[in-house]
Amino acid sequence: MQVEFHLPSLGADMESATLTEWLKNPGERVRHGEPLATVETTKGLIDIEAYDDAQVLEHLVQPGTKVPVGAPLARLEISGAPQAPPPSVPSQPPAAPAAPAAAATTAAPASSAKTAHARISPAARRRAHELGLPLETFARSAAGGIIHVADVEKLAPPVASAQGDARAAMRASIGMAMARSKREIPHYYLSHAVDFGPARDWLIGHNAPLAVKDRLIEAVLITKAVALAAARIEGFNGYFRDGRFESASAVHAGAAIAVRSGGLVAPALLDANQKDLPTLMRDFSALVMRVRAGHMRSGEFTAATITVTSLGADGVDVLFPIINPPQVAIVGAGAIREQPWVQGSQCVARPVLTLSLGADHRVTDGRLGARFLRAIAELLAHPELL
Amino acid sequence: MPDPLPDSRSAMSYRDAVREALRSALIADPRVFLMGEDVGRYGGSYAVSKGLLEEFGADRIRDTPLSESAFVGAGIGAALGGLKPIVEVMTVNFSLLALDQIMNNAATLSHMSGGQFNVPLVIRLATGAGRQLAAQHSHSLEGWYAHIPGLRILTPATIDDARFMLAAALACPDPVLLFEHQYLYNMEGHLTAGLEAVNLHNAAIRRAGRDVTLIAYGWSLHKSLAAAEELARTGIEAEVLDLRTLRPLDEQAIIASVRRTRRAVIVDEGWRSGSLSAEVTTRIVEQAFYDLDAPVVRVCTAEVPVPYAKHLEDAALPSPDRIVAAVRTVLESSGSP
Amino acid sequence: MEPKEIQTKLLALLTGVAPDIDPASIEPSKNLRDQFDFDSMDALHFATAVSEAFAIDIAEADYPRLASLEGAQRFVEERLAAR
Amino acid sequence: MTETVELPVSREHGLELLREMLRIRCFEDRCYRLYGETKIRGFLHLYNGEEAVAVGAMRSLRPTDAVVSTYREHGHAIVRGIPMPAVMAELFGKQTGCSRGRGGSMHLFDASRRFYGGNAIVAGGLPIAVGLALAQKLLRQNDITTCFFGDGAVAEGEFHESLNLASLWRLPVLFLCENNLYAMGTALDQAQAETDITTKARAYRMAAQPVDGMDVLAVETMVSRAVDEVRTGCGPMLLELRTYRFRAHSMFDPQLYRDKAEVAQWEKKGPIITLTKRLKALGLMSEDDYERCERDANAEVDAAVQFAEASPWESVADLERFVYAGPVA
Repeated sequence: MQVEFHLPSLGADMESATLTEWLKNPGERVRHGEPLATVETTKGLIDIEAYDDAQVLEHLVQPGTKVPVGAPLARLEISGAPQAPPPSVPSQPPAAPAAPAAAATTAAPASSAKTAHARISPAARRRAHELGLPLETFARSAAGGIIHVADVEKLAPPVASAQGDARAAMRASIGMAMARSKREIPHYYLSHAVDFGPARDWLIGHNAPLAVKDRLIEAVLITKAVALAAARIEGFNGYFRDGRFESASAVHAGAAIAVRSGGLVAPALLDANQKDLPTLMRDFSALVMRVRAGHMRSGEFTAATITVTSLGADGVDVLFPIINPPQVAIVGAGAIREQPWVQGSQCVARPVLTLSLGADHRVTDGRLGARFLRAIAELLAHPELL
Repeated sequence: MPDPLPDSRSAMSYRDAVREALRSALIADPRVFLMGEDVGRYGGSYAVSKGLLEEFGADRIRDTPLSESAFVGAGIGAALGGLKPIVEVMTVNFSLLALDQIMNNAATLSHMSGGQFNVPLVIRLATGAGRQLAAQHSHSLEGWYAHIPGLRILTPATIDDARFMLAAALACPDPVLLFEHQYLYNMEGHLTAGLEAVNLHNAAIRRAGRDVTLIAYGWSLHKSLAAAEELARTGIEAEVLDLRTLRPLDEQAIIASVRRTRRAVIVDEGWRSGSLSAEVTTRIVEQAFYDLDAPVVRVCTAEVPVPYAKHLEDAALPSPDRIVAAVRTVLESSGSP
Repeated sequence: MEPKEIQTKLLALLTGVAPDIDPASIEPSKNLRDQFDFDSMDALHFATAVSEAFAIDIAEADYPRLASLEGAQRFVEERLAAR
Repeated sequence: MTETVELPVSREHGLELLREMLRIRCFEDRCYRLYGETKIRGFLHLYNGEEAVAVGAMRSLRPTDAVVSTYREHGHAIVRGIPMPAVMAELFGKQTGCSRGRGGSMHLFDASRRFYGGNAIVAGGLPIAVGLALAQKLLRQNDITTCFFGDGAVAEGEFHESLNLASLWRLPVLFLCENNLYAMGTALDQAQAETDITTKARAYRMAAQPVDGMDVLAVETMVSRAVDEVRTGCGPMLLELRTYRFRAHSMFDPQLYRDKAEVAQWEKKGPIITLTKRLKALGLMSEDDYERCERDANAEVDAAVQFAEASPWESVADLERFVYAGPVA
């Protein structure tokens, strides 16, 4: 029976060796246990021995060449019954799953018995002091959660300083939230191209008889589709807090609105999945007006259970947005642009919208994410159902 | 006829309490025997085992040659062989010569053999400084041993614990190290009326308080109690927690107390770096971070080989004054209590 | 209505819809979207305001005519003239 | 050295000794191969050449006697009766190993056979053996403790402390020194001022004898006499079994410290060749007998490897099990 003779591992830390000399040439016989070749290792010359009585057929490696452990060195003809051939797949212990918390890492402090004080990090306590915010303001809104510096700064009163300072403060606070999100949330991203034609045609038809003030915009259709899909498919609507996902029954869709003084805010359109399009449009319109006027209601900030963001007509094809913690998903809507689209055997021009999803891999995975995006696309394909 | 146990409720020294513990253990179980340097004819380097050789004979009170590795290893072997040995290592300083047997055999055999061989062995060691014995005879290494999985580490600091911890240790199927601080042997006190046994799992609040938690063991416990009295005169009520067991640490007791007082001062005769107090501090930060009003403060031995001269040794070791000063810093950095 | 009057009216309508824009910084000929992140909701609000202020109907197809102040000016002048 | 008078042997007894030595030899050769294929990892110290010591010594012990070994322990473990599958599974790190995959080659344990394991610390086992014998004496059990160790251990403090304590307290310990002439890379005469190890034991008033460690019959005879004597309670004894290891100290050792000629010379008088030549000369066995014994040995090793391959890994959830035998918190 013909077999390949491989370079054996002679030590736990040996990766390779250089063949220095063949002790048996093609045609010669070798007995089980007899040296077949000499190799040079980090520790010096070592003879490697044949496992079975055999005849050397062919040298596969010439003296002087360095080969890794396991590399074939020669072909042998085994005489007589060989020892039990080793199974080909070396069975290694399964990759140790994350060691149970009991071992090396100590469990994150479970939310201990309700302590008199809200759980406020010392850094947050000092920042609140600097911003002149009494600690009580946090005690209520942080029931069970932990107050970090970012939470304090988010609710900082509008500072009357020059617009430059406000812009810097806003940018800094958004920056901190995004940094924390990137650090703590294991994002995965998916995108999906959609023929926006049907929705657009429906919208033109719907708006045609209406006065300008009653007309709908594309963003409202997309937001409603996302909200309906979020209500239908588990895992994209809610919060991830204290190590676990809390699904939210209501769907409050955060609508991303560019703030002229810099940055983006995403206040919530409450119960976006239940409202009809005109009502949703009115809410959306009022929300933008409040953002433009600069007096937003803090409640609207923290209510969103999922966020929809887009850069509008002059944006780009696909966004890869960052989740607003503690939410677990964010849907991006790219610029809708005429692009080639295969229909049957023809290639036609269609207004293509690319949807993208950033989601928390602690809660869902690519398979679920794909179902979610396809559900949104399906809804947009039948705008009359929105 | 051995004379009857003295009336256990009359005043006794810590040394008397340990001797009574040994006597009752030897009487209770024929498998129990004591082995160590000068434990027999000499009566024990701290006179703890005086009289036991005459009462129990040379088979069960065995003087050994100065071969720490061999007789500690023999203690392990005898425990594996079905006996209940109590090995006395004269002081923790000499235990360094038996560390290989304690770490690589006693602590490891049960796990490494897949649970086939447990080692029901008790090792008693005198520990600590304070008698001007200089660097080589004044070590406090409880923290080292508390690092090793497989060992249980106990520090009896009161007459009750000196009297009753040994029996509980002997009943334990795993190796137990009992550290008796040498300074305490002469301490006098009373056994608690009616007390027949103690457990090995819990720390004990020796003095209740609301403003700060003093966490200590061994001789440091008594220094902390003295500091607490002094603080009480200035209106500060310190809670004093006696750890009693260093492995496993009674985390619940530590965290519960710190949650109440919001401040912690740890008194540890070891050197600060990598000490037991460092471990206790980490557990507090891991589990009571949001309950702290000030960082944890530690009072440890200065990081020097313990000097011979008394004034230098006193300056190096934890003291009531240094504990009081530590409490003041903890209170200042967190506003009035 | 005089062109000057239309211009001041349009400026007032624009700042009404986007109070966070500094009127002095508006370049009449430049696209509002490029100058101020003017999104589709802002555009709709502006179109609504113009339609109501000048009582003219604006079809969706005409929104691009309102992309800049100058464009809006010309569009309004045309519609008023056609009336 | 023992007189070389021919010791009597029957066919049946001779073949039994040969079978046991071949079981060890085939097991160790397979381990060499399995290590090359990365199935066995860590340190591996093979016993080729010293089979006569394990086979000769272990036969005289009772099941209730205690045995303490070293890290070159496969031969001791197998001949003491630990099933080959359990030993091989241990080398694979599997849960069915005789130490649940936690000890590996240097830490094989079996409580039911009072096999108190190998020890990776040179001479680390000697104090343990003294303690086991102390318990046997105090509990008046009619058992002894046999302690295997190499010539390297003779340089350790624990060797001297243990021999003195055992002799001082007249404990039933049989110290078996497998002198294979090398402590890893250091020849005996590079490590010992006095290379006759038996003289060291006599310094502690302990009877001691050298034995030809390559002659399984000599080992069997001398050890059984020593076992009977120690069992009478006269105190400990030491036998210096002069033997030789044919393979490297451990897997990654280019053996710079000895030349191939010396190894070849010792291989000519190896334990298996010596016994086979003798039995053939006495007409007590044929080449067929040899091949059958070797075939049976290899079959047993094959089965052990299959068992190890098929065995499960221990669950990580059990990582901390057995650190303590009793409840902790």
